Amino acid sequence: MRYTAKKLATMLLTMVIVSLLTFVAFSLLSGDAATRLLGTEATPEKLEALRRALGLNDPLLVRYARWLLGALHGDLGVSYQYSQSVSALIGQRLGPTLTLTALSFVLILLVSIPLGVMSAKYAGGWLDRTLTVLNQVVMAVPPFFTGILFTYLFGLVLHWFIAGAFPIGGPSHYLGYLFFPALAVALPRIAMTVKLLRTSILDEAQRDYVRTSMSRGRSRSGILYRHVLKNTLVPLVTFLAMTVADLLAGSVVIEQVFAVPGLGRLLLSSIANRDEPVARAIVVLLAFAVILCNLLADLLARRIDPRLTSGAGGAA
Amino acid sequence: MVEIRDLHVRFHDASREAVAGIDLTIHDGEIVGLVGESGSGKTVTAMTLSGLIERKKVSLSGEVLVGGRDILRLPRTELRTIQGREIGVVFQEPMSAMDPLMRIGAQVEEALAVHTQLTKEQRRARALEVLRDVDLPAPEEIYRKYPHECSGGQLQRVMIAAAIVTDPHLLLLDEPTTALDVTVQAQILALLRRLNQERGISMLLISHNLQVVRRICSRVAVMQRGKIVEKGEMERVFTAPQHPYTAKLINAIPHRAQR
Amino acid sequence: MDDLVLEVKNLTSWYRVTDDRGRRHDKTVLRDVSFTLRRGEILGLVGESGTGKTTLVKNVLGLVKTNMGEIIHYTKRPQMIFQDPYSSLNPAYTVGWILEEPLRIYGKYDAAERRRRVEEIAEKVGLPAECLARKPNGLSGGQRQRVSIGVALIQKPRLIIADEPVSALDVTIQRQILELMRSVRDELGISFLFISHDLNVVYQLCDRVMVMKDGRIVEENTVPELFEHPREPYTRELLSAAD
Amino acid sequence: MKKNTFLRVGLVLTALVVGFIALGLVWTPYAPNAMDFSRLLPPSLAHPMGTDKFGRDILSRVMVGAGDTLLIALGTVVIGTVVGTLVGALTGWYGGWVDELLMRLNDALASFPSILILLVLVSLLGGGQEHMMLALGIVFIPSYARIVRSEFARARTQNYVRMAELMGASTARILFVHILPNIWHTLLSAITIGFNNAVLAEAAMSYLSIGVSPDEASLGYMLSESQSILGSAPWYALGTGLIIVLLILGVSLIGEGLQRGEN
Repeated sequence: MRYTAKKLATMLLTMVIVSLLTFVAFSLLSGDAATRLLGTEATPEKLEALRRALGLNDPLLVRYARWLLGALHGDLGVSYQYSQSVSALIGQRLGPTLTLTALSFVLILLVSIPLGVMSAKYAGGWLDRTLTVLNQVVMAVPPFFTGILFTYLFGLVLHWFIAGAFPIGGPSHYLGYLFFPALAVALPRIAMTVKLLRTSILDEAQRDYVRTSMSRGRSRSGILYRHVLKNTLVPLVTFLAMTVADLLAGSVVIEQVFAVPGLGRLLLSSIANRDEPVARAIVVLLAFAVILCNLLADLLARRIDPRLTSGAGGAA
Repeated sequence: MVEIRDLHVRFHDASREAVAGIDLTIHDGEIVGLVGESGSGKTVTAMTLSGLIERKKVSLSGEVLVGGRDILRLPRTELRTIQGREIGVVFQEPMSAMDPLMRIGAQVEEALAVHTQLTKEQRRARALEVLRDVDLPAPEEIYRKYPHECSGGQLQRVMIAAAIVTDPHLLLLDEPTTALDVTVQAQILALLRRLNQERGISMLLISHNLQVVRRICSRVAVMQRGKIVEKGEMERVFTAPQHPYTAKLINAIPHRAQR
Repeated sequence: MDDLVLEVKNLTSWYRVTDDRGRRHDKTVLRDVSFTLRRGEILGLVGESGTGKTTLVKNVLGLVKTNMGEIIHYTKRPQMIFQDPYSSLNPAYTVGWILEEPLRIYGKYDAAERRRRVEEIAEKVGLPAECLARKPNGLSGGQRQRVSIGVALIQKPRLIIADEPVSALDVTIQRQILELMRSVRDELGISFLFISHDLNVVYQLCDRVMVMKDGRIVEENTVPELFEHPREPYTRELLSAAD
Repeated sequence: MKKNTFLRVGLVLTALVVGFIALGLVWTPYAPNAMDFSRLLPPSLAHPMGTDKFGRDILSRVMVGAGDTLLIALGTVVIGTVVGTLVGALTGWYGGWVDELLMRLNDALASFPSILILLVLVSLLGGGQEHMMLALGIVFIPSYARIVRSEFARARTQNYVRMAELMGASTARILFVHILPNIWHTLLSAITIGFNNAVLAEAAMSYLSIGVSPDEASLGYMLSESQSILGSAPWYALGTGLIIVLLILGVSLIGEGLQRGEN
């Protein structure tokens, strides 16, 4: 338990550092928020009054502390662009992005784990050879290009969905629409995961304990499922956690291709319009999601591999 | 009784035969030593005897009779009924020969899980019993531990326990003490001798170290470049070697006599 | 004191360990180790793995900061031979290049002179000429140890520290390497600190021997004396186990 | 490298694509921005990739665009490799608090999806190819330096390095004469991955038309242009996208070939 507590502490510290970095970066970015809000014709006195009201003249660290405190209470400030509370704005757009990322992640798990295990089990077989080539090609295709291809093929030619018409309503409405963007983002990661799983299974299969189990009469697939797979879990879990960061990055772009009203598009528009509070909040939120996933993966890895928790960190 | 008759083993990518026609018999209850330097073919012989050699990569001829059945020609499924039930194997590096993510108890019980219909509790009881037989203090504790939580000596005892848990006819030991400290080596060899006397398990001890073989084997075979160059009673071979290579092996051991 | 090569006084070494409850404490590895090594002498150091032999070597060679105690070298640039013949030679270069590297670094000789010295050393350590053009992974374990000895000798050291140099080799090859080391001592008067867990090997090669247990020298004596009349119980136990 | 098909195919493919792009730097069938053709012509001998809605020859535009993409990606890799190798080698060799600090910084950066950092950096630095190269370089350095660091740290424990030290070799000599030849395979394949990530990231950024001015249009920007006429001129999108895929595929095959060649 002590270990988890220490890990939580480092996570919180990283979160503070990350949010501070973001806060500083965006404060440089947005220039003078007052002129943005009141337009260039506004008189200097009005601008100064607004700056004082919004507390823009306070030193950076004070503003950061005030923002952090507000954030802890769910108040992320007000958007310059939409003059709505940031948290409300994010709340509306959280659904599509979360669903999109979750759908991609599920696709990765469902497709790459069986394929990875099969291509390792029948290494050198026809499946393995085709997958090796396919992996290389799929990894070379940028997700947004896949998105355009899907839009053309399944949207314009086969009319399976109307490109650009995002269904209104809750996740149940737009889940179907999100299938193709999710697949576009997931494809390269599926290829990477299959490749990783295949290599780590084949590496583990060389290890001495496989030979020991064979000497006890265990069949090859018995050894694969009882011994080898578990030993490949740790590298797999760590890799999947890193993939979450890629998925979030991918969704920012793919939302543009499929006109999905998610956090990604909001982020792009808020950066373009120098809407600091919104942009800053989204970046911090996405970064926190990634940090959380890494922590989860880390704890899961420790549960799987007891060697990782021993004090001396005696990983073999 | 285990009998090897004119065994030839050649790896497809190799120029010469790894095993070039050997004959060896291990009578019930006997401990036979197989000595030779690296590349002599002693490990290939062990791998063939325990059915762990990859049949795709080698061409085999001759016979290896275990309980009257020639394991070279048995289909894979039938071979598996022998592995772990009639032949137990102990390898050189105990730490790497164990699954790092599986508790020791489960690994000791594996042969039982494969070959018997015993319930979980019966398997556990049997495992604890055999852990006690190999002089491990507090078997219940060791049962729950993971391999990295034990010393090399303890793990080698666990490996021996896991190999004899199904009362096999033959225990095959491939350099069992090489990775251990001198004092621990002596204890493991004493344990093997006791298990042989108490349970009558016949053993094939493979080693590059003639002194280790000399401590517990009744008969010994010396291998050089795939052939058995000398075979016989342990003391006779050690004191009056007939083949020059055996003599060379013996006087290569830094004896107290010469300085 | 004139023919002293190395002197170690009250060497004590420890390192910080954090146990799984996060508490830090110091684990002592060497306890008040003192010994001297004379010119042309082969001093054996015997003890089970984990008693601090490697830490002692690292301290003597200055590869690690000495915690407490004194190490006095009376000669320049001691050399070392490692146990694992496979990792002690740079796999990316040929044996000739590896043997020539110390001379290149020394910088005094031109290419021809370096070439001549490399061939001379290769011949002295019993390496066939065609090995020079090969890379280390093309050599046997025994040949690799000969290269390691060659690399050490070409720098004309007065002291060579051999950390289990033969334990990874077969018995017949072991004997040849030990004979090579003794002939190097006889001809060039080089001193050896010879580390091993194998008493038989020590018996055959060393003049004096120290027995180490849990980081402490429990007994030190000439080899014949120690093997005939061991005083410490631990030494007796080691002798009976190896017999 | 016996029958290392991956490497051979990769080299051939990359040579073809880079050759095509290099040609574009010196010669294009027509002036890329000249609008003197009829609009949305299908692919023909005169216009292998047809024309866009302004009547510009798509092939010429793609050739020039690909040049920008390649230039930016190469610039990124050069910055990243030089800085990354130095930083990785030193932290890997010396370790200690420098190493610790870099690792923490690396973890902090790793928690940002690279696109977010790029968005922020490009907005701060402003558009233009040089700034894009710098931003991509900065994002590339941590992951590459981490690989270099672990390679050097692992090599440092090898006995042949101890022997080099005992020979009196200087640190620089040990790092770059003794260790580097043993690990350049891994570094080179990490560089190919870095190159591909740079191409992908640059394409995504310019697709979102961030930090890109229309006359310096790289392939990503043209892809977003092609999307607007996807119905009537799909060959614009397909052609442009294909060039990117072939470039990345070629380079990743080289990386894979190197990785396989080594172990």
